[in-house]
Amino acid sequence: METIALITSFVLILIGLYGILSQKNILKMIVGFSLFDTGLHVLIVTVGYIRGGTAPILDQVTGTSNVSDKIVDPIPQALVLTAIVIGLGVTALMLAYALKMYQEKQSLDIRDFKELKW
Amino acid sequence: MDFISPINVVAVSLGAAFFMGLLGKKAQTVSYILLLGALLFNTIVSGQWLYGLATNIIDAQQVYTAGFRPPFSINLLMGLDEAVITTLVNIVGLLGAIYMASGLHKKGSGSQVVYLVLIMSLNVIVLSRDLFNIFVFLEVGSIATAGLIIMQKGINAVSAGFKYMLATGIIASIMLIGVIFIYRFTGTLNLDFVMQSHPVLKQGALISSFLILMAILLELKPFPANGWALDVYESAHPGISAMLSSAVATANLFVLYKFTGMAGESLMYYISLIGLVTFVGSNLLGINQTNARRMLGYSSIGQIGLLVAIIGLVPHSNANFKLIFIGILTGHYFAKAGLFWIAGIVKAQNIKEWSVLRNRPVLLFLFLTFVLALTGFPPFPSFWGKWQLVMGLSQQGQIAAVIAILVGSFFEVVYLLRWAGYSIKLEPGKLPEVKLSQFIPVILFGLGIYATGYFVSQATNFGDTINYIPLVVVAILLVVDFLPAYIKNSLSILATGWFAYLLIPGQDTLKLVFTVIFLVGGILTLIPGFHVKGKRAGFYPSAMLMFGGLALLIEAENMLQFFFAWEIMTLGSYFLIIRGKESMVHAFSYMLFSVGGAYLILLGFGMVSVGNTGLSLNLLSQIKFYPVLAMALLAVGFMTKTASLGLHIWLPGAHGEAESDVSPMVSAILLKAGVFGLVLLMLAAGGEYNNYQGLFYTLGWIGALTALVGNLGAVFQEDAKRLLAYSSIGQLGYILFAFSIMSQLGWLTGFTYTINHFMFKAILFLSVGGIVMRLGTHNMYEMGGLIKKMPFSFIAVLIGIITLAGIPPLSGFSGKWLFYNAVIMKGWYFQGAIIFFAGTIAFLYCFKLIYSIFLGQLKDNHRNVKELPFWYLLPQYILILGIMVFSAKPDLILKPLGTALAAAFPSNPLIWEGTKALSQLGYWDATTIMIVIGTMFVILLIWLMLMSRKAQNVKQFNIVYAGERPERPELTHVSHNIYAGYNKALGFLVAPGITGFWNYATNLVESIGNFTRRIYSGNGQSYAIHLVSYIVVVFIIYISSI
Amino acid sequence: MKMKETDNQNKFLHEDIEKREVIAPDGSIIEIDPMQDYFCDARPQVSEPYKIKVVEKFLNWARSESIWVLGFGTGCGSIEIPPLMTPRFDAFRYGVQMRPTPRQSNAFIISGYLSVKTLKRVIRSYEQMQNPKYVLLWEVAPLTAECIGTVTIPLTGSICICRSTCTLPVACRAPKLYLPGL
Amino acid sequence: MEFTVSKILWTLLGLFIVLNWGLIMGGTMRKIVARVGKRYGIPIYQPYIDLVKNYSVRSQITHGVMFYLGPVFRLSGGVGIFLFLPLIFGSDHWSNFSFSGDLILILYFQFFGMLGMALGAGEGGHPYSAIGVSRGLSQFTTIEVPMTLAVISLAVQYNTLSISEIVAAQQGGLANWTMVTNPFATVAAMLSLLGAFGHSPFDLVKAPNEIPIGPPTEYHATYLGVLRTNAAILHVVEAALFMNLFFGGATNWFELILKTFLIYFWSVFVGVVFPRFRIEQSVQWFLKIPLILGIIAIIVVL
Repeated sequence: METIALITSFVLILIGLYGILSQKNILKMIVGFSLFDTGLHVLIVTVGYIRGGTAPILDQVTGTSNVSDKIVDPIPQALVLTAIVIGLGVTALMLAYALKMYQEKQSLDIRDFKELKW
Repeated sequence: MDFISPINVVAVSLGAAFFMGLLGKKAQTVSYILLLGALLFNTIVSGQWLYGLATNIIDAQQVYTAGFRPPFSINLLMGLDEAVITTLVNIVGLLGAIYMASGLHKKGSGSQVVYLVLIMSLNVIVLSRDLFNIFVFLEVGSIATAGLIIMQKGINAVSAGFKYMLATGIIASIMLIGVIFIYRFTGTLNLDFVMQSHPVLKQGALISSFLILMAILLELKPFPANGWALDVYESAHPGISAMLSSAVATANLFVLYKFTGMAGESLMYYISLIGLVTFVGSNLLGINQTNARRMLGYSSIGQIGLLVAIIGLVPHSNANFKLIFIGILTGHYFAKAGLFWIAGIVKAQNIKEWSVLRNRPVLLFLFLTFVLALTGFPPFPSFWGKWQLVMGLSQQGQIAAVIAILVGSFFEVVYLLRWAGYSIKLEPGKLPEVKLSQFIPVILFGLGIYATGYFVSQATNFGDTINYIPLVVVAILLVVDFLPAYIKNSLSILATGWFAYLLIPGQDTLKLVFTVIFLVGGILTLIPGFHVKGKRAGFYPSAMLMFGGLALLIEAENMLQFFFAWEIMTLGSYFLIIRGKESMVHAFSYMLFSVGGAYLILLGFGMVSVGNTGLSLNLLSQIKFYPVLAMALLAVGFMTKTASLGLHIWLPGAHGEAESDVSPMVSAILLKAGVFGLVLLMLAAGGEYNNYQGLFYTLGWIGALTALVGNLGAVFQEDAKRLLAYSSIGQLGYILFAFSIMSQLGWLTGFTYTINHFMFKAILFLSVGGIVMRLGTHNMYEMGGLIKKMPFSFIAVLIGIITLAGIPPLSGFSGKWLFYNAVIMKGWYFQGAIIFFAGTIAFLYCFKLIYSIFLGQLKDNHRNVKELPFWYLLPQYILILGIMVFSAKPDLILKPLGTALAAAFPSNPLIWEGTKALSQLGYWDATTIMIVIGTMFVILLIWLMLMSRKAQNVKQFNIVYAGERPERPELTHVSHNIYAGYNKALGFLVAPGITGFWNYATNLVESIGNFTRRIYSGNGQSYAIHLVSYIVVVFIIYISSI
Repeated sequence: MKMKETDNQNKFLHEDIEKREVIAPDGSIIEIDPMQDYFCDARPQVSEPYKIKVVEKFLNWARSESIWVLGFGTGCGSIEIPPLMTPRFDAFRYGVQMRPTPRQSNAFIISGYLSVKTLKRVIRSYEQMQNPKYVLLWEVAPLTAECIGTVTIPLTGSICICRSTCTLPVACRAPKLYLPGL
Repeated sequence: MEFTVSKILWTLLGLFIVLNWGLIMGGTMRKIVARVGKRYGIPIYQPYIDLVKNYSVRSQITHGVMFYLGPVFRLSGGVGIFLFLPLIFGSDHWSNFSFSGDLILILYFQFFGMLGMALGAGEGGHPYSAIGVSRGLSQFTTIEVPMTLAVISLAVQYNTLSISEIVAAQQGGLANWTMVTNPFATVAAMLSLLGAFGHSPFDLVKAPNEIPIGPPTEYHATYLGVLRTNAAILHVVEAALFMNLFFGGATNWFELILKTFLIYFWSVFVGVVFPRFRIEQSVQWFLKIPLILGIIAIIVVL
């Protein structure tokens, strides 16, 4: 289970990275970013997973003793929430940029934005 | 005193941002005031903590959020370091908001909120001790930055912002992976706990810590994976660029510093390597920039690289680490923010358009302040930082790192000072209107950098021994710069006289010679300034900077004082030289050689300090670490000032194109600073029985060849001042040679030459400079026949060249006589013969000088020229008096000098029998010779007058001209290229091989830079690829090394 | 019309001798009158001979034994001057020496015809000689103006200008005939 | 040593003798040159007549103060060398004021007259003066190189720069002369002497056919008299310097006259035989064989 999740996450990360580095269309690059982020999120959750553990909510199932053995690590889950939010922000801003860039040049090809160099 | 908890920074900022968001677009002014209020609050909080921690009123304090102790909550640490950094961040945040008032105001609350959030996030990443928290706020900061970048209209800013987002997105993801694995391996996100599990990190979590550090390093824009940052620096609003360069970089550097606990030694090594490569590489590419803001971007990246290198190189336990770091950091922080702000005021992109600053002298002054602070000149903080850094690294034995740092600094100096030169010299355009809100932050930062410089200097080892009085004098002169020139001239003379009064009594004989040359010479060369009408803006501060530096040089007892004085003097002389009409290029090359020389001196001092304690100049006599090499570095450093062969190409232009009364200052006086350095060095080397015979033998040859090439160069000059400048090269070659002999006679020769050169070169440059001023041309072939118009100058020049040529009975002959004896006793026959040959070549240019200017045919347009002004003649005749006294009674000076030298050079002294000097080989009685020649001359004159009938005066064309009449004076005056035959025979010796070499070197550096910078293709995707490949490459290198 | 007159007047003046204006380094304009500014018009001043006869006689003997010659070879006669110094004639033995500069010469040999063009050179060279000075006119050409018709000047003119001390009225082609003159 | 009246009178007498010998020697040399050219030549006393004539010219012009002072400088140069040079070995009377300076003083005092003359001629405003001076100086720089090497070689050999001591070291027969003990230095110096005397092939300064007589073109009358006086003194004195350095000096006037005559004759002899160099040829020539000989001279004494 963890292995699958781990592999999935790395595959996602690599696909995302490949997308960012190879796609010329800005929107596709942003999609690559999203994939990258998703992979990361899966990775975070996987890292916190404890085999057989339940959701880190203190209720009757978990009881109050030896809680940490029964639940998965709650911190990565908290982290992933933050990370998702941040990823959202980044994606939104990137899209805003993409819009602006399209307005300026009627193009979404990253190679068309090379005025600044050297 | 109540200390406001730093958590309130976050709270207040967020609260304010929230309200500002509520206010919407309508209440822009209110929200702007809220923004300022919040920023001011932040500043006050951090400032208060800084004050409290610095004065030990309060101890470092942890702030726990959510009522738990770590690791169950996020904690903030407010220590002295954090207080300093947050204060810096908040100040630039506040002033930046003021600076961008119109922009932020216009854009409404949205951009203001983003701005506030950026500042807050920077505060948090500095304070926070939680890894994930730091990550989050780094990300928040990046997003805020990207939001601010888009504030600037135009495609450039937008595409740069997108590139920025791409890069920071990748960096953040990498950091996140690192954070998550750290958590996986250590089970905590708290930095302090992570650090405690350091061994764990070493075993299993190496990659995670590597990724985190790598991410932070990438945030700091390592070369060459930094194209995205350059674009932002270039295109964003200058206020934002300033923020990025000073605040964001400062905060990120601090984060790196916090994280270094996680890095093992080997990673630290790579961090330092990355920093050094960035510093050198970025500055190398900066050389080719013509766009001011992009150039500043390169410089920023370079400086940050240096700071990264410092974090990696200097052990944090080293007592001086913080001093070095803060010194260089604040230098960069103030200067870069200031420069970006000025860039916003100037609006011009091309560095050649920056001369518009001349419309506002205050702005120009601030601009120069910042540029010089960046280049590490005193009294700015980066000078002290760099000094400590070099000393510290040397003592660790990290000479290679020192060299890299100096090379990088040198590249930086190249483009920054070229820029400074353009702004001082090129024709100014029109300056856009300057808003007060833009002006105030710049001024405050200008003041800040001086204040910080002073405080950092006081914290430096031996920094408190620095004498600031000359700088105070300079400051006073700067303030009263609006007064007419004669008042400032009197003030300067008074100040120089006062230095002389302080220094001369009780000075030991050897230093006394130089004190008199520097300061009395200073007074004499300042006198012609009375002739200048108007304000002569900027002249006197520069002159006093130079003379103050020279005075400090005499006073210096430790290496720091010496180097401080050396740099001050260089700076002053640079500003003096660049005042000449055509002297921009020449002042630039002068500065490059000087800075290069200064860096060699610094390196040398560093090597001297290895294995020794303290900084005393006496340590020069007990160098433990490669003594010959250290000695050679120092010697070469000093020889850039004395313009020895190979390092001389700056001199003719610099001295030739300087103003009429500046040329004597820099030629007669300033060159002796290099001699002074050499004298100190050689004395410390152990006098007669030293262990550096090979080195001094080489120096002797260099001196001889310098004399030959310098004098030969002078022969073929048509420009009167360049002729004198080349002659200076030659004379300094004699001096170098004479001192290298390392015997009492050799040193007496050296001193005699030094004193003589001071006197006759001042006379010659004053008269020739005055004539150039009167005639408006440098070309000798355009002069002629001026003896009838300027008899007093003629006499002065005549005496000058007789002394120069060493013809008895004047004092030049003392030098020649001593020289022969010294050379023959030492056994340096061939070098001696070359010097002698050079001496006879001096006749050629002496004759050309006096003949072409004063004799021959008077030109039509010079019929009405007047004698030189009194203020030019006065110092000349005082110096002539000096020459006469020294000629008739050389024992007045040489006897005490011999006594003083006897300690270091005991054998074969010069023996005095009354006025007669006896060496082992020969004898010479200057007084008798003077009497005999004088009497004889008078008798023979009477003889001629008795024998001749009344001589009739004729006009200029009454000459034998083969029965014809001359057509025009300019066709009859033979002056241009009169040594054509000589050129044909020996001209190959002065073929511009050395200039060619330096040109080749310059071109090489430039083309390397030009080639390398093509990696910045402008494509955001390539930049992303750079980033990823950079990580991979560094990772592979790193992994393969452990 | 008036313009033309001045043009005609100036036709014979070399352009370098015309008045002109130059700009001084300080920007003011200076008027140059070459005739006035470059040459002095004062007459050469000659000191009186020594009053004591014996001294003057001795000096005169010295002058006559040491005649330094400035050759002014304008025409056919000049070819004879160099042979004068050769072994065959050897004027040296009488103290005769050739000088290249009129300043140092005492005797002026004009050995050819004189045209208007050469005349001013003669006058200038003559004036540059120091007193006492002697002139030796050679050949018939300067005397009779026969050689070239139009532009020669009569003998009287030369004599007037130079106060010739000696003339050799025979058109001969032998260097040795210089010797009696000297 | 002091300036006593008798000392000054002896010196003046020496100067008178040297002047007369210089004039006669000049006449003799010209006679010799004439005889080489199969001419009868001037009378030997002709220089006296020329001198008298020049001093007795009745009009004179001047181009300015420096022009006027030029000949004075020149004559001071010649007389000065005489004053600082010990003429007759072992004689107090004929050692002049040589106690005030050594060989270096004499080497450098040569420039005094040259410079003054160059400046005087320069004020004359004549283009040929400048050309002549520039050529003279150019040539002079390279003449001095072998000369310097020879002098250094001598100083090393005798371990002194005092001329009297150098002469003293050469006493006791031909075998002790520098000519024998240090032949390379002697040859180097004698070659540079050719340049110093300015006879063909090194008569570039006065190059009679190009720049008529170079610097003194404007000089005449008394000026010329002074210059000629100087030339007479200078020739003897310079020859005497070489005599002292290389040919054992002189213990009496006869020896001095003979040796100076021969030394001077050497340059006349070469001058009669060779045509003139161009300036760059002359400069390069001195930097070839004489320079190499000078270097060998130093290597030999090391």
